[in-house]
Amino acid sequence: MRLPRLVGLVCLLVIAVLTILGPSLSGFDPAKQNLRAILLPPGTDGHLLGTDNLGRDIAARILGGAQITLSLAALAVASAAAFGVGLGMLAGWRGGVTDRLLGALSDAVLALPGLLLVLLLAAIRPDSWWTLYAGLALTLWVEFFRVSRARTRVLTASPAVEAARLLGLGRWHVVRRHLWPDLSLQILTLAAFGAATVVTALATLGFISVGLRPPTPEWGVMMAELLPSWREAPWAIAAPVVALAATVLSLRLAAGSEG
Amino acid sequence: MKQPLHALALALLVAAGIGLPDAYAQTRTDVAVAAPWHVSGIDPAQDGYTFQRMEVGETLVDADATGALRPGLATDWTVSDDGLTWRFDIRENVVFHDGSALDAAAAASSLNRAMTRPGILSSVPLEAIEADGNAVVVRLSEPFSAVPAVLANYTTMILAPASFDAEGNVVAFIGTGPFAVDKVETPLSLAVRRFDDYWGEAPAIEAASYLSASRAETRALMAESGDADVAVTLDPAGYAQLKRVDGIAVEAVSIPRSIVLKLNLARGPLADKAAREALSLAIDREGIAAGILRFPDAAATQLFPPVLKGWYDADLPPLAYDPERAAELLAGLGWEKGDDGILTRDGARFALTLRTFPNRPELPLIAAALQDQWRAIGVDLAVSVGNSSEIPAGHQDGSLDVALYARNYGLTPDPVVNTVDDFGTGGGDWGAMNWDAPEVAEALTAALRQSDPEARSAAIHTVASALQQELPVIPIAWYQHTVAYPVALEGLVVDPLERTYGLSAVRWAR
Amino acid sequence: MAISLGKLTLGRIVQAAIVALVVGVVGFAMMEALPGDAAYRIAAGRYGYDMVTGAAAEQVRSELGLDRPAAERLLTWVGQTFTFDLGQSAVTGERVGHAIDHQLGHTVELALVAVAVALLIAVPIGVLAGLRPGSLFDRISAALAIVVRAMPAFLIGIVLMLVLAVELGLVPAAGHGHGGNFVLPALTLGIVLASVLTRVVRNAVAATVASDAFQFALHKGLPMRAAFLRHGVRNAAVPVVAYLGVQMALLLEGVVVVESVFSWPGIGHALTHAIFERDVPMLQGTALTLGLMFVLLSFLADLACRALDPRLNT
Amino acid sequence: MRLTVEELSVHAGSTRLVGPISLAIEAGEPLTILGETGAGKSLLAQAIMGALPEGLTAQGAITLDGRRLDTLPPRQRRALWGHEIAMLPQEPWRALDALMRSGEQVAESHAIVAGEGWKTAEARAHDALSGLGLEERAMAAWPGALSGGMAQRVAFAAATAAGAGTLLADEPTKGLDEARRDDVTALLLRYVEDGHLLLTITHDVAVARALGGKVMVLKDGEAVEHGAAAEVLHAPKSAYGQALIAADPANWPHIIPQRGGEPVLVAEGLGIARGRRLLLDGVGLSLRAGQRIAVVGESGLGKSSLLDTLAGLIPAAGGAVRRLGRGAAPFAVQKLYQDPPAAFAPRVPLAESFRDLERRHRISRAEREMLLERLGLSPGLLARRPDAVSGGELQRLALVRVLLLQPAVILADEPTSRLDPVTQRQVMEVIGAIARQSNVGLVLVTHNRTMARRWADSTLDLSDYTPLRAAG
Repeated sequence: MRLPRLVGLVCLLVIAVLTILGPSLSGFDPAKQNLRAILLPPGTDGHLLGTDNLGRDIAARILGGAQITLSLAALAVASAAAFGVGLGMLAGWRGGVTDRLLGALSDAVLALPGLLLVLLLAAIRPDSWWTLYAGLALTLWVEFFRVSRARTRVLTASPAVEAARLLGLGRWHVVRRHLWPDLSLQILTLAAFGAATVVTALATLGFISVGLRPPTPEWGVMMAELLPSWREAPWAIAAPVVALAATVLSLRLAAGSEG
Repeated sequence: MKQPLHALALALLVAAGIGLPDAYAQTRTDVAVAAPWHVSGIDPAQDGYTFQRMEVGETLVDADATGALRPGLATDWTVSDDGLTWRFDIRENVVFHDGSALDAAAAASSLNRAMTRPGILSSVPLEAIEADGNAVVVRLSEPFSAVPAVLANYTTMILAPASFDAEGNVVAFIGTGPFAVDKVETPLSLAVRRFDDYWGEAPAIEAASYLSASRAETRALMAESGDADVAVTLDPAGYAQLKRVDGIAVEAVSIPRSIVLKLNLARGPLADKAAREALSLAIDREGIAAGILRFPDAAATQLFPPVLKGWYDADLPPLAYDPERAAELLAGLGWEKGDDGILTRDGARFALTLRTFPNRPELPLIAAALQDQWRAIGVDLAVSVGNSSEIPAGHQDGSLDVALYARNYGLTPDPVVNTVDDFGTGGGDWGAMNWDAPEVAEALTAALRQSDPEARSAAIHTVASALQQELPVIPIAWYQHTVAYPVALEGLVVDPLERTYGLSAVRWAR
Repeated sequence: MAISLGKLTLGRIVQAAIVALVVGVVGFAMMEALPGDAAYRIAAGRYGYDMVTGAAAEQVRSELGLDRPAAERLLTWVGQTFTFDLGQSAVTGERVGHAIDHQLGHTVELALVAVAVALLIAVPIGVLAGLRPGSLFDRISAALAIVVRAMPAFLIGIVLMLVLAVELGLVPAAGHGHGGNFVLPALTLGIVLASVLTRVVRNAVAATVASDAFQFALHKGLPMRAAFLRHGVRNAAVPVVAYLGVQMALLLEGVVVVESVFSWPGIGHALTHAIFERDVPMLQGTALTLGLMFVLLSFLADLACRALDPRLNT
Repeated sequence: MRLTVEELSVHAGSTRLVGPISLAIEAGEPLTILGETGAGKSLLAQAIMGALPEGLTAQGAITLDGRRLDTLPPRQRRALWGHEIAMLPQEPWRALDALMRSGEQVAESHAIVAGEGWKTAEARAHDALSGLGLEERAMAAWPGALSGGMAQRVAFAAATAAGAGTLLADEPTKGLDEARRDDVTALLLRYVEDGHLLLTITHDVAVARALGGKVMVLKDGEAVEHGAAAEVLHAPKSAYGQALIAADPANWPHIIPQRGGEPVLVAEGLGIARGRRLLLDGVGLSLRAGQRIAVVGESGLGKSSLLDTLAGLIPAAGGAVRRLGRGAAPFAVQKLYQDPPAAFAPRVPLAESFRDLERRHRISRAEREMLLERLGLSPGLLARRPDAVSGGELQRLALVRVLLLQPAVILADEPTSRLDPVTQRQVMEVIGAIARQSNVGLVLVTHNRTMARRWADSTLDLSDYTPLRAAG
């Protein structure tokens, strides 16, 4: 296992453990405010990373945010992968009309800029997280679809699959033995990049105030809230930014292949 | 496509880190303004306030910084004994920007056209507006003492007849102000230049530009980098930051706008006065003012801020912060805390949804603070940050629980017009909801009709104290209007009524 | 499996038609499903939130005929679109077509300069890293690209504005009008694009240099520079250009954020406001234009690929 | 002109890949290196050229006309490329830049390497290519459109354009059919006759025989034979040398043709098409159980398409394919592939592929073990993944996999073209023997006419069925 990949996986593990332990780790309630102790520097009165512009403990909010952001990212990527790879294999395997139809559908979705789709969905139900999830998943599945369709098309024409079919081995054998081992590596890479895109997109949505409803501690919303006081308390905005960068960096390293 | 190449060269220069000669060295004759509001059209009914603040359009009646009325395009005005007819004498030798002269007929037609569009005129019982010789006559169906104040509002700006097409749509903004329109690029920018044939004192600066920058951080940075000379409505952090930058002066002026909580009294929990009082007691106004707004003395003790003389009543008992008292009041009403810490009474949870909107950066933050403070006394408040129009929509269809917004009581120099709309019978989109208070309605109509000062202030007093006790609307804080400008820009006066940026009176030092 | 030029063009036209339909219907259906009353939102957009009252909303409702059944309004919109009349903005009353031309011009200018900046950054770094894969420079540029990619565009924008406009005073911070305003938004967008483009260029160059064709060019005696210019560049350009076509989605998303940070009157800015102010015609107009712009750019990328690689247009 | 190499060896870190090898080449006396694929032959050429891939190092003295090359700094060593020493690549169609016209790739060597003006360079290139038998159309064509033979000639012209005195040819005839192979050999001979030095690396004994000069045979990275071509090719001393020579199909024993059992596969008036183009017409074939038919023809004539049509994978463009007797059973017609690793699921251990097959057709493990033993394969091989098993063993495993279904017909598409001569001979013997014992009809597609004559009961020459010929 190459070093960068190992480092990536270790970081991911650390982040996962912190996420599972959640806000209780910091000993503070992420929503508890103290308006007389706003923007405290790290380390004062037991606040590991200081307090935000409403006096809430930043460390607790980062951990709480991790739970929301990462679970949303995992969910969106998982469903996008399942949906995209499934349709990709179908299109690659069947070819002909199915392939063209699904290809046109993916092009249409691709033509609609991702953010627009998410904006529209988020605007329908401004405060529910499932519309965000649906929007993000809808924009991500196309990538999985295109990769798996291309690989499936190549593999179905390969001698190995032709021989398997001549030998009477069914479709599931081909998928389990030929398609999945080949695709799984690439899907893992795409998933890592997909998760990174979701995390960044949530931050952007938070910035144009379409994100989740207060007081949910979501990294993107935190950045938007803490951005105005970046000169007064640079460490406050630094916390979500570093958390986001660390997560995305470790995802990319864990994914291994060149991004 | 010269632009991109030019920009590319600049990008290269930047990459090479070569400093550009300081283009702003010699004494300047232009001023750039940055504010959050869009210039979505040139119709006074739409975003007209920007044209008034940039002193392009003027109204018959003007108001000074204290809110006292003074002559504008009308030199003086009288009212008939029965209070139904007002005469406004039009100022002599005033010229529109297209050179045409201002006369009573032009003023009357401009006002008649304004009546066809939503605006302040719709809350006045108007019969007709006609020109009579060199005066504009306003006929009413019933007495209305605030007609001059209404004619000071931006929706009643006087435009030259050539500004309108056949259907009354505005095709060009031809006003009478010291500055004329140079170029409008909706929705973000407006450029004006000095109008040399202005009837009043000619301004020192020759040109001014207005840029709509919706992000508060951008406005603060533009002020600091010198790209915007006058940056308006800064967010608390931006204001605190610019205070520390030398060469830049910041001012915070309390204006007749209050941050209030609108309550729907038809909702079970909010019907009892004691419950509303408890909710008010649970609010830490000093904490919000100091922590979020960064102006400790912005904490509201009553609805009307001190700047509204006559309406602010010093001897009204101030609103207090006493969570224990609040808990006792709620217990007295039969609310007990459930295991999730939320009060319940005969099966119903004390849960409400607060609607607010992000255009004013501090509102979502205050909403989050209220959510936490009410939770402490067992009230579950959900916060929904959406579009500002969801509040009047909720008022009309009754779907609203609670709303948080900043209500402007200075739409007209005399706040009576707003208060009638907000607290008259049946309440108002931006005022009380399902609050029957006949004695307040009576007092308001009296204030509206009475011209005798004692009777009027007695009526106002009844209204103010009723609002303080009944709390149909819970005041949170008095709004501070913030402006930042270079020290070198002399003579800038910040208008608390937000009627003008005061560009005609400024000049650059040196 | 190279498809003929004719078929490709037809494919793209069909895709454009699909985009128009999807954007129109989906946009419309979503706007219908939005909570709250569209008339109130539009009134807030037009008359400012102080003036938004029940009366103002009623007037808007009757003026725009918002009480007509949804299907009827959609049909009128579809009918108009085919005659290239995108109707009137419900908020500003301006003709949508006109507003978009005006704003589209700004966004296209910004996008062009951003792509130029991205190439200016990505090509040199990508080539240097690609020529020495695994070197320290390669690893550092990879890590840097990943970190920049992780940063949301608005953070990059604010940092650039702070450093270049406020501290150094080199360029105007925001707004538009004179040329200087271009620099910061284009630079921000360029950096966002370059963060991904650098890796694509690096991979393309590394693959080309390791290919048999390049090795043979060297073995023939061609000096490194001549071999790279004559054989390296074209072969590396094919995947880069193909990637540029797909990457337009990232560009369009960046535009939405960068335009709101720098108050650049582009189509991205108009899009976010159209959604908040529920300005249906404006939303559909901007979404349609963004979608078609994307289809056009992917088509141009296809053509560029075919021009570079003869094998594609058999 | 003289090239000498003393004690040359190539190392990957601490492990020695090939050598130490010493050799000498004079003008007019080419040296040909023979040996198994993967014995490190190419590394020798790359070491001499000074173009070893990253991570590999060479030791030993290399002198050209009295000048030491191995001690030269890389920049000066590279300056010799094209001018003094040139290398002909293994797969020319991959070595030519797909995005530049063929003629231009030769002209650029004249212009840039040899330093002639572009005008004269283009004329020189044109003369060189027409001298090698390429028409105008080929010169202007993209490399992708050239046949293997043409691509090799363009590569040769490009490599020698700058007048290099020494040429290292690495597997110049790989993937070419007999006619094209002889063209390339003639080309190399002419290069030698012009007084240049030639080092050729090949696994094809016939090429070594044609080139003459000296021959060296490599086994496990060491030289087991080294001497004049005439001696080594006729009376090799080492065991491997003898096996190598014996493996040349020309030295195979003649087959005793057999009638075979009842017919299992019959095709009459068969039309073969790929896409819209009609490749072959009127093809007739009658295969009996246990019988072997060889199908020969130049590459690109449609051999593989014929096999796919017989296997029922693609529809016939005309005529019909009928399966008779045992041939009619399901899974009775099976296929063996040209590139053994490509016929198995790449990322899955072989045992799993076999287990799936056995479970699908309810075949007992014992049958598989018995077949493995008969084909001399150790069961332990199945634990590995395809890419960890040699080409020869994989092809035999493919045969086992097919035989598990007791097929009536096996269609073999150039099964040994990727293998070296010794393994090729073993595999062909095994296939022939098993077919006879299991009474299976065999159709072998190959471009090697000698092998076809020595191995099959009858031969079908596809050039008799090309549409022009059939129509004419």
